[in-house]
Amino acid sequence: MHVPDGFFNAVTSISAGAVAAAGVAVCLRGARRELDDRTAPMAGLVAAFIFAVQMLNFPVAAGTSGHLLGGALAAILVGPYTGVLCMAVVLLVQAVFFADGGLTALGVNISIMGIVTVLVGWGIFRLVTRVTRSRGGITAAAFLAALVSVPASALVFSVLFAIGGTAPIDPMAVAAAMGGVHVLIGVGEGAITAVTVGSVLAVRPDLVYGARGLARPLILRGAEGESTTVGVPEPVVATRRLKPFLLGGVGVTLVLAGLVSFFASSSPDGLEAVAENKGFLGQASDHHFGAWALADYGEVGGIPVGVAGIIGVGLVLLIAGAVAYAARGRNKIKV
Amino acid sequence: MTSVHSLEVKQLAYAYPDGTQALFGVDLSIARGERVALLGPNGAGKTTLVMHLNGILTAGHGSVAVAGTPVRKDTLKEIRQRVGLVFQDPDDQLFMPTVRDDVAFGPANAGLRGEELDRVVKDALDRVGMLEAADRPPHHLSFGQRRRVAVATVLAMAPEILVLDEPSSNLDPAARRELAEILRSLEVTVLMVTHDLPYALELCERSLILSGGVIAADGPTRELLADTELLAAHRLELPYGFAIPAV
Amino acid sequence: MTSVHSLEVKQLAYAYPDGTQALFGVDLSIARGERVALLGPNGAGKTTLVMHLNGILTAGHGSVAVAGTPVRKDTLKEIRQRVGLVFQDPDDQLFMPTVRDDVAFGPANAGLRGEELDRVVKDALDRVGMLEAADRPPHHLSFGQRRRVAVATVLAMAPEILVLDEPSSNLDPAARRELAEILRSLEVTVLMVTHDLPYALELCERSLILSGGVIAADGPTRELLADTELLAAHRLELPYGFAIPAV
Amino acid sequence: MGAGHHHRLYLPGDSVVHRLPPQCKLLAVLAFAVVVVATPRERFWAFAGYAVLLLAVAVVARVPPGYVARRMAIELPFVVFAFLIPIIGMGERTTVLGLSLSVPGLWAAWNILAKATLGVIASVLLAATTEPRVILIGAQRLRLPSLLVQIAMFMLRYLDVIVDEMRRMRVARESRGFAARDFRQIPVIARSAGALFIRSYERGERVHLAMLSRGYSGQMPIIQDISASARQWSAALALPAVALAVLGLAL
Ligand SMILES: Nc1ncnc2c1ncn2[C@@H]1O[C@H](COP(=O)(O)OP(=O)(O)OP(=O)(O)O)[C@@H](O)[C@H]1O
Ligand SMILES: Nc1ncnc2c1ncn2[C@@H]1O[C@H](COP(=O)(O)OP(=O)(O)OP(=O)(O)O)[C@@H](O)[C@H]1O
Ligand SMILES: [Mg+2]
Ligand SMILES: [Mg+2]
Repeated sequence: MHVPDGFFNAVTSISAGAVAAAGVAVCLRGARRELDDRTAPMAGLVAAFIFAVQMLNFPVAAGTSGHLLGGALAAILVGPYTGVLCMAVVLLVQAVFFADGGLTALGVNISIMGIVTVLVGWGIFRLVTRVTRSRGGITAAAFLAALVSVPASALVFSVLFAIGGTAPIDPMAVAAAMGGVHVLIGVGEGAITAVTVGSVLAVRPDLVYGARGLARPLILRGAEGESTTVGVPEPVVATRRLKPFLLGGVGVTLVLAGLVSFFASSSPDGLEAVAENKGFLGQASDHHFGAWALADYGEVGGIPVGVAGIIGVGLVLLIAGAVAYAARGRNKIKV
Repeated sequence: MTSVHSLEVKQLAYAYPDGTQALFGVDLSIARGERVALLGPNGAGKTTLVMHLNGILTAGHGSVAVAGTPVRKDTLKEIRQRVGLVFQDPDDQLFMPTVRDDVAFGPANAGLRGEELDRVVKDALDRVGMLEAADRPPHHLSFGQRRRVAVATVLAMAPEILVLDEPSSNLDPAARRELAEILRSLEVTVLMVTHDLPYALELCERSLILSGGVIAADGPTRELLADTELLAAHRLELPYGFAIPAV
Repeated sequence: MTSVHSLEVKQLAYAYPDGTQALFGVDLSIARGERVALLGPNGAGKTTLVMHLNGILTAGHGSVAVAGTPVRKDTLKEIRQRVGLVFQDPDDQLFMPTVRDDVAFGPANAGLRGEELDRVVKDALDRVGMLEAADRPPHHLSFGQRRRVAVATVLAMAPEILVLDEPSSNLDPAARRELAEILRSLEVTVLMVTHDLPYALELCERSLILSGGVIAADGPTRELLADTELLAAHRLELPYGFAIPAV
Repeated sequence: MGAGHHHRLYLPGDSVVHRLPPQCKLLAVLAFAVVVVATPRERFWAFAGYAVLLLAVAVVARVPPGYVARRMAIELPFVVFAFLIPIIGMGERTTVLGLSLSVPGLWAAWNILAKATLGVIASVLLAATTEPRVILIGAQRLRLPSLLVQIAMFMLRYLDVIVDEMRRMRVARESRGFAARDFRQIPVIARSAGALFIRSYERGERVHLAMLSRGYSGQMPIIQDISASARQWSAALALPAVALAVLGLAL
């Protein structure tokens, strides 16, 4: 599903780039609180694991095969914010090092395969685990979350394709084909995710972000062999992060929908504003997302590029600011 | 300063995340400049104890202090600069793409750069006899070579307190002796976990026996090793053909 | 059958994919039922040699034969059933989710099932004193415990030829002796890589010294260990406090 | 798999291209991709010009054509898709060799194939002439958020760990008489896949602890620093600049 260069038109690519940049920016803030100084190593490890299992193709139906997307798995293991970062890094590495997925399509890829799968997967996981928190319940939740996350991602792809695809194919046909295959892939994804989460849960429950906080009391032995029991200091458990995350998610989705449909009507072909592009590029590199943003805004092809870019960046800043503000407020109350 | 112990552990208890409790209230203190051996059967909790000394594991109960500073989240940086830890498994210790980078990692984090960094790295590698391997990837070395590089990574940081988890295992006999010479030449506090009782006797005046997650004995190495009954109770024994040499 | 050697290696040379050549023409043969120690400095090529004996590495030049059968792609299955290999790093050996599964893996592949499989697994774990850990994940054991389980996985396969790469390292002294007793009680051919010269003397009549990728000496252990000059030339030496016991 | 993979990505060499600082090359490739994607699809000559440009870079960097061709296999699924577009596409139709094809579909197929192929080749050349670790240092200099760079660094590092663990487990299985022949062995593989995750995770954790105990505090120390001179910048940016000129001519 890695979208190459030239697959979507400029506006879609730019808008998706803006969404991806916004999502990643929000998650960069959130992730630090999820895993503290373990963030980078643990996220790196999960990213590597997802990368490795993404290379295992499993047969789905006549002639097609699918592979793990991994968004739900990442979210459950390291939390949603870090999960998005993992996926973004996997896609970035694939695009730059392996030429898998176009550089100018990075925004689309991160939005579809990273943000959407993590959002949907984590949302469903939290909903199910709210009902049951047993080990079986968590495994089942992992299965469901992964199962649904794949067709959801395919659906968003189809919508994007209908709006900004460069190939003249009936959008409904695309949706039907993508949906059918991806429900099957979802089953595979669900099974692998559930087995992995289940086995981690069995021996290292503390590693499953979605299932934290169960420790037994300790025993002390004296010189005469007598023993006393002492309590364990309460671990700092991170819970109830759902709300800001969902808020962020809703915001991101709104931008995606809004931006894309707003510009969908204007013709995306032709290059008429090189100067404008240049101005825009210069502006973007001063911007604190740096090259990241640059990569996402890469596809510069339509008249509205400058406008789209500025609106995009403005929205990104707005969302990032709002979420950061909300998060900071929560932190103050907690600490 | 004499009253401050280099290492002080009080009532330390710890359980692994899967529920296995490994330490059940350990008490020990080591004075500045002492060389102490930590003996005990497999699974006694030696590695678990050692991992607490620079805050890799966090005490479930009890406390650990290094040179008077308690091991806590906010003191970790300082603690880790003082305590150098050689892991039991060298694969856990080496992570950079080349041996040189790996040895340079610690000093570079401490702010060394350029020629001085080079000199420190060379010196450490030379001490363990691995200078020619400087540009090879660590995971392409033999096991014993990896252990030597692991020791070098810690020597390069010039810590005040050196904690070694079975440093002599997998070393060839000459390297084993050379390591003993290095340790003797350094004026630092040493805590060495080992199953090699003659090595403990050779290097350390004092020994501790950890067994079942608690300290079972503490005294001069020579006396502990002479107490056959005590040793046998904790699965320790002198090897065939070895006799405690007269002083 | 008496003329067929248990292990026969001829002119074996090998270079790792990164270009490091580790073996430069090794010749050795071991008779059925012999117990032989393989000594040598770090990086001599001992592990590399041992990996050829059950076809994990494939000879770059020369040949390896086990009980008369050459080690080749089509004979690998048979070879691996005859040769049991205990790796230097127990993490290389253990891969299943529980200790029991891990020990059962080999015999189950050989076709054992049900009660018999159970008995074999229990027996092997009991021998190394790890029966209580049967249901724990191997990677959650202490290093020495993992080494013991690694030995058990091989014992459970009842191989004709046992190849051990530094089996005594990281074992507590009692376990070290128990392993010696196990090896003595088995009537199999044993090739044991070790840096523990007293252990070699205790267990093996004959020793080989591998150094720089070639066999540098081959003879009765007692004689080799008495030759201080030979030992010193290959970074070997008897430990402090150890004297070769009179027979 | 992966590690072998990413080691083979890089072809050691000492060409001008190899020596350019990574941040210059990254930006050049990115800008080049932008120009390519922005080119209207009917400007055939422009695309030919881009291809010649990439060929020139490959020659200067001494990257063999066979290598590039092999790495382009990544594009295959989309090539198949591109060939399908004219068949299932909508709109005005034309007949080629007895097949009824959609005209907009043909245009779309050409558009995707040309742009995707050029993008892939550019990325392949970048990866072939720059070590992965160095690319990341370059990305960091381009102010990609450092947390992302670090995650990527650890990812590369742990890929080795995971692949190594996979290899260890395979050797261990095989030396105890296991041979994966058919689907009946899948449960064994699946069970060890579960164990693989925990093993790699825990080894990664221990490695991380080792880093902490040597003073790691969330930032990789910069042991070698790479800065770019104005000349190097202009050398690297020549690629997109010439591409832009080609585009100008084609318009
Ligand atoms: N990661 C882990 N998870 C769960 N339990 C563990 C883990 N590591 C060790 N243990 C258990 O904790 C106890 C103490 O282990 P530790 O590694 O400290 O022993 P040790 O004294 O170092 O032994 P050895 O001499 O074999 O190295 C053992 O029972 C061991 O099985
Ligand atoms: N995977 C590898 N890739 C490249 N070179 C290797 C690899 N493994 C080992 N070597 C090199 O091959 C040589 C022999 O290594 P080997 O592991 O056989 O030594 P050894 O005798 O077992 O040493 P030790 O006593 O330290 O275990 C060494 O120089 C080592 O650096
Ligand atoms: Mg230990
Ligand atoms: Mg070896």
